[in-house]
Amino acid sequence: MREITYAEAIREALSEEMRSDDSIVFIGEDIGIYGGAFGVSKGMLAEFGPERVRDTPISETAIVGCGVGAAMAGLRPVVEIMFSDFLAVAMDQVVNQAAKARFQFGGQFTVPLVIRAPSGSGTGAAEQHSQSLEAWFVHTPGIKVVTPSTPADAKGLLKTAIRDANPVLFLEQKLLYRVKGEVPEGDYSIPFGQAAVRREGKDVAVVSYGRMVGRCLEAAALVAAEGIETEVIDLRTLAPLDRDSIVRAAKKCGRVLVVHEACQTGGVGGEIVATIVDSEAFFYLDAPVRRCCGQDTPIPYNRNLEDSVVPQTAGIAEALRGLCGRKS
Amino acid sequence: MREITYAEAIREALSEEMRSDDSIVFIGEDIGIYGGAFGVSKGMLAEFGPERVRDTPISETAIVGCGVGAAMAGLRPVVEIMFSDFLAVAMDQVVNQAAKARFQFGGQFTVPLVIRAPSGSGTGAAEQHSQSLEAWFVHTPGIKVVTPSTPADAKGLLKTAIRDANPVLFLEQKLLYRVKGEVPEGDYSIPFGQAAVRREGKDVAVVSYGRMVGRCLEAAALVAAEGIETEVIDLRTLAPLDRDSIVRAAKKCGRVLVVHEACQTGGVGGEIVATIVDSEAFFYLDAPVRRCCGQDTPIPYNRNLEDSVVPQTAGIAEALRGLCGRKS
Amino acid sequence: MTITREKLGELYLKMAQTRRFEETAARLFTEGKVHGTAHFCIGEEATGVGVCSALAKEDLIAQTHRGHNQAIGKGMSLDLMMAEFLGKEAGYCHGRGGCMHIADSSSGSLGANGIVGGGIPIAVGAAFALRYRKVDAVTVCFFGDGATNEGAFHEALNLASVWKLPILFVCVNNYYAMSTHIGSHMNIEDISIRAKAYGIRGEAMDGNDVAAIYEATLEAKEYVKREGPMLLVLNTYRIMGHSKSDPQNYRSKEEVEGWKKRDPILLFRKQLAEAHGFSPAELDALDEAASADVARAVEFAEASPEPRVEDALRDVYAV
Amino acid sequence: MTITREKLGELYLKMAQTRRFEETAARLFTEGKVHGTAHFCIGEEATGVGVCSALAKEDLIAQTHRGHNQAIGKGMSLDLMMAEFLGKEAGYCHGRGGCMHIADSSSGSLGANGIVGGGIPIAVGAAFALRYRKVDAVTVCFFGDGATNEGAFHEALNLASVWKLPILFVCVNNYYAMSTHIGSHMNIEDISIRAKAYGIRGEAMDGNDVAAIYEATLEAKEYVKREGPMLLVLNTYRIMGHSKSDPQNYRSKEEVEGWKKRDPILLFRKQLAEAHGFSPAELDALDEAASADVARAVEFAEASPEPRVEDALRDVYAV
Ligand SMILES: Cc1ncc(C[n+]2csc(CCOP(=O)(O)OP(=O)(O)O)c2C)c(N)n1
Ligand SMILES: Cc1ncc(C[n+]2csc(CCOP(=O)(O)OP(=O)(O)O)c2C)c(N)n1
Ligand SMILES: [Mg+2]
Ligand SMILES: [Mg+2]
Repeated sequence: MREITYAEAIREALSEEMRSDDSIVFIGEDIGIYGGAFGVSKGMLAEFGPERVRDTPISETAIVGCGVGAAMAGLRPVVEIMFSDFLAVAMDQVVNQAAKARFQFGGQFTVPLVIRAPSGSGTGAAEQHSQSLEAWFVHTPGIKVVTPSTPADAKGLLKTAIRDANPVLFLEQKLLYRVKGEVPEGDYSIPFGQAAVRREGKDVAVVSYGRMVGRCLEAAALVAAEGIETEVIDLRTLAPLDRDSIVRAAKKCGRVLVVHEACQTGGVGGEIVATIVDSEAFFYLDAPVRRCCGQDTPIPYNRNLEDSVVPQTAGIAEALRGLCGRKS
Repeated sequence: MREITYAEAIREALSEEMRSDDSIVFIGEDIGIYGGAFGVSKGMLAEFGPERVRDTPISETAIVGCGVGAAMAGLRPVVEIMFSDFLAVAMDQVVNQAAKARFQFGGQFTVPLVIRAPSGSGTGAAEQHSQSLEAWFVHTPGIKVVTPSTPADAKGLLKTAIRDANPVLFLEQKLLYRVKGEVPEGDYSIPFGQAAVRREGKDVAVVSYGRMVGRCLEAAALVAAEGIETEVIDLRTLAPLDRDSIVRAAKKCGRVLVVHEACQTGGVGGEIVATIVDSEAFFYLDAPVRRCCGQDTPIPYNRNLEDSVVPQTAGIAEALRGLCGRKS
Repeated sequence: MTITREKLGELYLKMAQTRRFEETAARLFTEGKVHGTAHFCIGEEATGVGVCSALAKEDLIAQTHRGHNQAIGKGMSLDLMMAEFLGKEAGYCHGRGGCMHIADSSSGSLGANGIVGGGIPIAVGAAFALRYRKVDAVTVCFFGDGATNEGAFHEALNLASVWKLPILFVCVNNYYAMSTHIGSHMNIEDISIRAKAYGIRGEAMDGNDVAAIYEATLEAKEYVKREGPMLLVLNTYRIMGHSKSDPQNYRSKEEVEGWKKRDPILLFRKQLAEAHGFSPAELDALDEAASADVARAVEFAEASPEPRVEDALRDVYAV
Repeated sequence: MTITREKLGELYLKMAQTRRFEETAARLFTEGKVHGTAHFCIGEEATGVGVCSALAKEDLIAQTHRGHNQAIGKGMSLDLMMAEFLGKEAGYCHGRGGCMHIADSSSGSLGANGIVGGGIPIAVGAAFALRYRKVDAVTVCFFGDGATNEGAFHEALNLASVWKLPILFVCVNNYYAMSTHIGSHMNIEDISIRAKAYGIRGEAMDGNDVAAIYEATLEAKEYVKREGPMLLVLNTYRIMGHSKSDPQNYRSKEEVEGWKKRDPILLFRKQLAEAHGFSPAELDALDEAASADVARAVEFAEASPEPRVEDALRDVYAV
């Protein structure tokens, strides 16, 4: 199969959907001629024109709010927030408006809005451009949260997001934009709430999502050489959360490591652990469920410091060994 | 000891601190002649005058931002956000500015800012005025989070918050404002990160905070009649989190129920469960750790619906019985 | 332009309905029948009624927390409004929203918002959607004087201007944001000056003259379709407290009494009698109709069932 | 007012240092020595240098992401700036912030902000603190044309106006927000009009005339101490791309070339020579001093140690 990058896969999904559905409009800062801060929308202005690919002033509240209103009035807007950190600037519109409009109006409106936003550290962009904020939104009923880890998933999940009748926060993984992978041509979609088993194993299960999935697979390969067989679960969407797959993997392996880039305290990892512990998997556990997550700190600028506060392959491997009672 | 309300206790703490420290200023919407939406600051304008008790336009971003800047420039501002839901409007200033200023500037500045905000449901104020949003901030390194459950704690913890060199989010429990309790006169403070054991027990531990502590105590009393001895832990502050007390209670009882009003998914409960499971307490557990938390929904207006989506005493009691293997 | 006699009667009736609706709601509070809060627009009826009576069904409105006049102006049902106020399943939002979130997709209300200023960007998005879909309709966005200090106001007006959208921004200036007088929350006397920051037209006018507001709206509708956004400031006064718990210690009795003399319903009654030949009997009949309508709404609402607890999580997500 | 010869030399030197600093930083990027991004103000040097050179040590500034001229204008050390740029422990923020977060409490910089508009309310708070503490100093808050479309701008200016704070808002209008020309992000030609929305003084001027900016700032300082906030718009141009990855496909070469002819350093050099009797040798000496200063800064920065990984969590909280 042909290989394209994660960024290209996103562009392809959005472009294909826009070709087949006139009610989709695309709104954001510098998405037009500039092609977006990460080049995701390169060429789209030329194809779809300025009425559908709409540059905005620097006004995140207005951007998201405009998306909410346009969705309530019959369109299917896709809005881009240039860095997911800037969701904080538009937070009211995301959580108090988009996520609540349907419920508080008794179901009179649907809000088929997609908010795309690049997430994560690793680019030396420091504290205000490097956060992983998915936990805030997983804790916000009314919005769905998607964190694709491969180009193929990015395409298929974005299509599902665009077709969903609810607000969807689509968190793109900044460091994956240039990563290539096999992506089917043409139309396909990937359902929400279905985790993928990226590697089968029986000794220990790693539950992760987004860009950390790659590192988990690397770590799994490392410890495989030492005889530890790791199952790697990629959640793909965090809301809805595929609790069944989490529980199944925990029962199968009896040992679970949760890995995410976001700060550990208060992160989605806690929900995953609680899901396991409050299920029948509890009775299958051979060891405490452990987390290997971002440290509880803003992301520093310096590259060494930056690397030191988010999970690295070696650290994940070490945690796997620890869980399996091996010393390195 | 004399009894005063939770609201009075907060006013007393703030007033006493303002009397002894000129660098404290108090900023917010309608906190002056109006006395605040919940009457917390009644009379304070008369005592401290308009230079220190400062009404603002409806501009939450400017209010919090102004607090950040004033703190960086040598004051100890206390700002009031009328409902904690409106923190979303000021989210950038809270998480990207207040919480990060010290770290990103390499420790050059301190930000001794207190943000007071009423939290929770139960007043028929519906979706946008009833949320319990503590989890967002527990997941934000650089800010502390306080959730007092009694008038005496409210006073002592607010004093600690004001004297802290870091930003502190002080989440007042709306439904406790008029509740009376014994409160010492004069100066005292309660350290952060120290949970309180509100009731001793050995069969099951409930870990909770804020207004749910009262309901947990009621539930504990109910099941005590049936022979279940419940230990009730009130966390008091969520960041820092007293993990030792959580682990201690889990080891002691072997059964743990986590209770909070906030939506269950992605709530602080997950962190509490993970704390237990990733500690030596794991080996003492006699049953899965369970959560009895708010449902994953915005808070509806209708009173019955509203009650039905947050934990009630009966539901907590039922969960305790379930954990202890009793049928009601 | 001359307003038809029928329209004049409609304007009066809607104002009377609004007044009676709120007086009744206040009584229901006192009787302990309401769990929640409400914000009354008594004294400001001419604003929402005047503006919304000039709109077509396809035109959209975004309401404020103080918007019973806006809803009634747009033709919403008193029965369903009252049922919502009492949290009943038959209410507009099936008891989920209460009167701070009244909405009606069928009569073109995008809903009231509990976040001051929160509805303004949403209205801009709706205006964009109408234009994009080539619907020949305008969007009207209401907000208060206090709301114009929110960042959302600024971003939304700027975006609407840059995109030249057919939207009428209506600022209901009642001189107070809760307890805060406009003189302490902004440093300009005429809010319509804020239009200059966006390069759009701004006008201020008497907010207690319902007929003039109606006519101004008709004109403004044509203007915004042709030229893009406009800011219309209606200067009026909130006679009641901010919400039911307001101590009202921030203003003088004299100030309130002064404005009561400019009660928009009294003013209009006089105008109808003196300039348009409405007889006292005719006007009394309209008042009585309003009372009867509201009484029926209360009956309807009280007879309606409560929402079922089993349905509590309905509509968190669309399926 | 006449500027002393010494001050004129200082203005020139600081502009030259800024230019050389950024040219050098760009080279370090190309050499792969930098992990991160940077925003250059080449072409805009007169703004930050002119304004900040008119400030006293006690005066505070809030910087933007494009603020090397602001920092150097305020007297910050090239060594520590360069060390920060390279992420070293000796940098202003000990390598934690990088050049998007350069700050210096000792010379009165509240720091640069990575959130467009995020620093504006913070500056207002600082201005309040200074007045409250009876410090006779002003706060200067920098932001770009694009930032004036953020809600934070609006709320902050309104609050500062209502509280009549001694703060000078300086809008560095370089006609672009990233790729978006001012004509597509606001519907007014003169940004200083936005001052009217807050009832404060607004002025716009040539942002490439460093001496005029310096003098205007001296006057503005007195004004804001006496009368409260003022908005000063400096019209200039960003010669380089927005950041290192900018394709620059949104503007014509001719436009850029046109502005290059108005390079503020060239303009000032000419003015110094023609009107103030600076000899070519004198000016060359200043250029050389600037180069030497920057070269020393690079040496210092490169020789500085990396932060220690063990210290990664230092300063998350103050203890
Ligand atoms: C973001 C936000 N801040 C504060 C409030 C609390 N609040 C509700 S109404 C109100 C006053 C609004 O004033 P204005 O916009 O003039 O409208 P009015 O109430 O006078 O009709 C305030 C402060 C809120 N609901 N939302
Ligand atoms: C809240 C926020 N939105 C968007 C960005 C991305 N961004 C960084 S600089 C910039 C352009 C800013 O334009 P302007 O204010 O004119 O300043 P300039 O870059 O021209 O100096 C943008 C969009 C950001 N950093 N923060
Ligand atoms: Mg008002
Ligand atoms: Mg610019």
